[in-house]
Amino acid sequence: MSLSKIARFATALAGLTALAVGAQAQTPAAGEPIKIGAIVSATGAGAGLGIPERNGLLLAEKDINAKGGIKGRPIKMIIEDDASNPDTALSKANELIFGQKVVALLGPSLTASTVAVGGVTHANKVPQIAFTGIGPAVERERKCVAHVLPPQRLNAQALLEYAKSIRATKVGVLHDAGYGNVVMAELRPLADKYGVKLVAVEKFEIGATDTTTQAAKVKAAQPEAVFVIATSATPFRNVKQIQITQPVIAAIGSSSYEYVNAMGTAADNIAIPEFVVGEDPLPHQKAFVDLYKQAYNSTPKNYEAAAWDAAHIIASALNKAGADATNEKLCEAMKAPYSGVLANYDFSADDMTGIPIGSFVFSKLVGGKYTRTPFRVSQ
Amino acid sequence: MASLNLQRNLLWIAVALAVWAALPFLVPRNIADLLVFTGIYTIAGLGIGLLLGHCGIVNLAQATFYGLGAYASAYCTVMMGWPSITGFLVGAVISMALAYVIGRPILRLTGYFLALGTLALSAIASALFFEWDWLTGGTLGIGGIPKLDLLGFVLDRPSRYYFFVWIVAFACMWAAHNLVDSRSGLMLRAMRDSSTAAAALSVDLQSLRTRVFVVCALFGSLAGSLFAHHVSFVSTQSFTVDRSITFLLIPVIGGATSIPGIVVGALFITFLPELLSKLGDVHQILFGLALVAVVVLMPDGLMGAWDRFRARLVARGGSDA
Amino acid sequence: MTLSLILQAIFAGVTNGIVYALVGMGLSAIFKGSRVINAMQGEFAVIGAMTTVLLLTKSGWPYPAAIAGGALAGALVGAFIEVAFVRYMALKNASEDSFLLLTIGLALTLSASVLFFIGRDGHLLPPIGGEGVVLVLDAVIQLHALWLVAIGIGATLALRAFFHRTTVGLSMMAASIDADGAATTGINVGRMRTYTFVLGGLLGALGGILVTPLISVDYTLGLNLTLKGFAAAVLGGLTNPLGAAVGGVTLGLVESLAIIGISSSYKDVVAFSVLIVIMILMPNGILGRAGRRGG
Amino acid sequence: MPDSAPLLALREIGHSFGGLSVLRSVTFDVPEGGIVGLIGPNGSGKTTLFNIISGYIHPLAGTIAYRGRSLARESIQKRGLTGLVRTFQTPQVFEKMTVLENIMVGCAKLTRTTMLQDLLRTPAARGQMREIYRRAEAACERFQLGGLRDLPAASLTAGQRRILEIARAVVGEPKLLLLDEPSSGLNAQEIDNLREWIVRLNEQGITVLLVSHDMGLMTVARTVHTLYFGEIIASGDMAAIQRDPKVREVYLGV
Repeated sequence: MSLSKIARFATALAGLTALAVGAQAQTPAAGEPIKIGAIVSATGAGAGLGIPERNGLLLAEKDINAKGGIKGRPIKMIIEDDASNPDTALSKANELIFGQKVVALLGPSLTASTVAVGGVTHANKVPQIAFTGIGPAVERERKCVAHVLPPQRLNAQALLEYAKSIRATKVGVLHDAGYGNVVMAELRPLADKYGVKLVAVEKFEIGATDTTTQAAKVKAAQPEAVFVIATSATPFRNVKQIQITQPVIAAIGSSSYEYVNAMGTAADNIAIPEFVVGEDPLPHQKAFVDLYKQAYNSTPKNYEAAAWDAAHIIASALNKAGADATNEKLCEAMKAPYSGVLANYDFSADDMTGIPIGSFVFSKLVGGKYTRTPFRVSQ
Repeated sequence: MASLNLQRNLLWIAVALAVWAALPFLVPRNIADLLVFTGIYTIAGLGIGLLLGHCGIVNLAQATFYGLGAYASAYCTVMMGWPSITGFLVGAVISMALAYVIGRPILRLTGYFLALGTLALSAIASALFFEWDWLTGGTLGIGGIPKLDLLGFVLDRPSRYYFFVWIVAFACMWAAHNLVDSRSGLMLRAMRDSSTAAAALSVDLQSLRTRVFVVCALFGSLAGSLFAHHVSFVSTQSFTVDRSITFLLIPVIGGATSIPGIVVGALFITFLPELLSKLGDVHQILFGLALVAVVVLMPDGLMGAWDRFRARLVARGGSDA
Repeated sequence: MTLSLILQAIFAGVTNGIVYALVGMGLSAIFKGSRVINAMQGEFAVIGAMTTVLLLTKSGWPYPAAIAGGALAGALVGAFIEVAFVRYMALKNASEDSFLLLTIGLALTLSASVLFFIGRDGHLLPPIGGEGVVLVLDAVIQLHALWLVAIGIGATLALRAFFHRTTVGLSMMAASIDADGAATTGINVGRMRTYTFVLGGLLGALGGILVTPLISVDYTLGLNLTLKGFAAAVLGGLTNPLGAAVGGVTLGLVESLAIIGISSSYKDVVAFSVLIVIMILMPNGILGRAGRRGG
Repeated sequence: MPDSAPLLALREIGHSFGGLSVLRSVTFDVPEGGIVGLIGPNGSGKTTLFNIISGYIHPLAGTIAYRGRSLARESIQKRGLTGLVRTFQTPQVFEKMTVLENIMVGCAKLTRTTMLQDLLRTPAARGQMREIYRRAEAACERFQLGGLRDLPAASLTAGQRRILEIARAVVGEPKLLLLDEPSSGLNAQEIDNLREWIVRLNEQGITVLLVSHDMGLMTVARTVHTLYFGEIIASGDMAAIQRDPKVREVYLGV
């Protein structure tokens, strides 16, 4: 564990001991720990997702153990880093399942790694909760892999719902060749249903250092709103640089404080359909947000909440099915609906997530600060 | 005297084979997993070793053929439902054809221009792998590639796949060894020492280089198909320009002109990051420094340094060698 | 395909082109002076930019001083690389390939060090000349971009003057064209090679600093800039730093015009294909004979 | 020597490098079975003419006919296959390969294997390799290089390198052997050895074109052409050349 990680770990510990003291009457868990494996992209391109997820997992582990663990037995989170690489994710999964003999596997952070790891967990019937939305068709056959983030179809729907709410019928899209491609594939068929005309769709390669020309092509089509679907801050800056004044709507993948810093002055007048706005959380999210702020003195967002939910879902399934239940029984126990911090899930749904469109909240970046707009999609 | 040497060599080989055969059952599963990757990287590295060691060509496009092999296996088995062997064949044919068509013009370049030409080829292929997501699945990639089954014997556990991959690797090493000792190998070494003199003796430099480039692509595609069936998933992240750079390091670190050196290079590439990753984020720095150390201190790779070390040993040891 | 769109594409192409040019000029200056293809040229840009960011934000230096500090950092790293590695390998007259592999190793090491010491997130620098923009027929160009182009052209002319008019420049050129010949006239060839790495580091760092206000700099930027700088240098004939300037701008324009002409997703495919074709058809780069002779 | 069609016929060969005219209009024949010499001071265009005949440079003007066919677009390799083989002023041996292996490369063009056969070590490939080995060993004995057989070529003296280069060329059964300044860097004893070899090879049916500035070695040639500033200024046997006033003025400054 490098210096910076140890430092962060120490502050988290200090915060939590204070919390533990104030906990209710339950005695802290004791006895032989139950091993839960987790894979996140703590380094490489996906680190923007992996590091918040890891913080969420550690926080959840402390919270579950403080409240008595699983019928008295504490859980032990074993977190591995796949460096945003599917090959590494696969060998880490093998190590966790066959080496550490974990009862369940949480993560990984990126879709590619999830599909790779899903092959192993599905073959060995190990319950898995992925921090990604369901992706390619092959994942639909994996009955024991749940997803705590919405499928890209739902993200695309949320973008269109917001565009409809501001009466934007002509929309331009600027997206990257990775995450952008995936959301775009769902957005195209849905756009007609919402009466939205995609007047310009421009793509740029991952790691692009300049997308001004693509942004200019979008501007030339005079759209009423611009969707930006990317995992980098460059397109947001270029859109502002060439003075596109229409409202910009970003996909959930770009919603993190890291992007806001990298956008600089461009982080303004950008609407984002997401789930957690730390500055102004929904009532049922308040407890989690305060706990997180106390532990890490920074504001949590979607990925911290998703990891927190995943840990609690596995804990509740273990409570129901028993700590040493067989994989199949644990998988069944996991299938039940669960109202989490991020959203209300129903893992028996065919997209293994069951998040309703109504769970989305719509934040707006104003001068680099997240604010929660009152707009919600009525079911 | 000679027979004693021969016996000692046979003994060495027997010991090595015994260790090789027992290894997958002794080590934990993830080490066996890495040993399979070492086999796959050996095959890919052999092709580059031939080009670098024998033609002096820096080939930075191996990830492209590795990707073609992997995508062919994925597409044939998952999308078309054909038996796995078709993936290997389709991948090999496409890679060799592309290597021939692209190789002929690019191989007219020399030195740095050629290195950059292969780098550009790798960048183009990487962009196209992203772009043609109807074929490659783009960022999501193609999942659910079935485990390889040889006439009904399914190779699902790493220990089983380990034997298959390494047998293929040994076969490729045997083929590469044959090539080096054959008439083509003779002409290759001549070309390496003096291309003007080789030309004067009617050695067709251009077609020789192209044919070795095609063989390199074949090895890359084979390794790609084996990778696809091992990971049962392929996505663009595995076939980028930095993967080509990693492949180039295999013969560089191992020793470009020695075939066992390629295995040493592959072991270095697979296990060093694993060993160093225990030290946290600093491991990437150490990997870079290890590479610099090898390039500066051992110009002819680890194998070269080992041979020189043994030679010094023998020299000092006098007649008992 | 409105006129303003084409203008915007040309502005973007020239701006990016100048950045590729600066990296490319550093690369071909080093190649000219030492026959080494520097695969870590992009890391000079990252080091220069990061040093300027740290000097500006952490130690509160005024902006121009921070820029000078960043450029100096690039030069010092260049000197260190030459003295610590290149000189030793040159003594053992290592093959050309091993120099390329050395710089690839150094590139991996340096980008990993930037990741470890400075961290993962991207940093921005305030644009020179403030946030203002210039509107031409609805096409927007930032003031900073104009400064970047001006400084880029200035650097190119300064480099040309340096090589042709100053004694150090002349002896560096002499040392690179014929080391033995230069040595006989009393030029310390070893030190000249160090100077070329200092010059390469300086140009690379300058490129990095100038581009940071437009695109945020992080540890992954190095390889991307090296690839484009490499292409620019080769288009310019590899041994001609001033050719790299022309090569860089050409590459930038080809990229941005490919976006509006063909489609935005084939930008890299078009740019690198053009590079391969030019390398095969025009071995001396776009400038032809002048490219090879050193401009 | 029956006056059959010449093995090699040069007609008005002209060439210039970037405006500097190096060869004006060179015309001469090399009869089959003959030994023809080409002498001239440094800078007379000898080497350029030699590179044109061997295909390294394509002449700007004039034609070359070899065994009746024009060599206009023939590659170096193609000319080698039809029996026209050259050596180099400084012997270009394959340094890291042994003497035997050097000669084996010379035999490569007489054998045929595909890359696939070599990869799989098919019987055909092994057969061709044995053939190459056999021919090379024979050549080693024939050129008295047997003792040096397994030494790397890098360790040979200048004279040994020259003989190795000739052995390597001869083993490919050439028709016309082009020798470029073969005596440069050799001591007197090595030059005599070289002279004997040239005569012996010629007796065995190999036509020789010898380019040199060494008058002593040139006596082995029956007809000698003197090149001066890109033009043939005199032709004839060695004795006639030495008496020719133009040559004396040019060479001896008399």
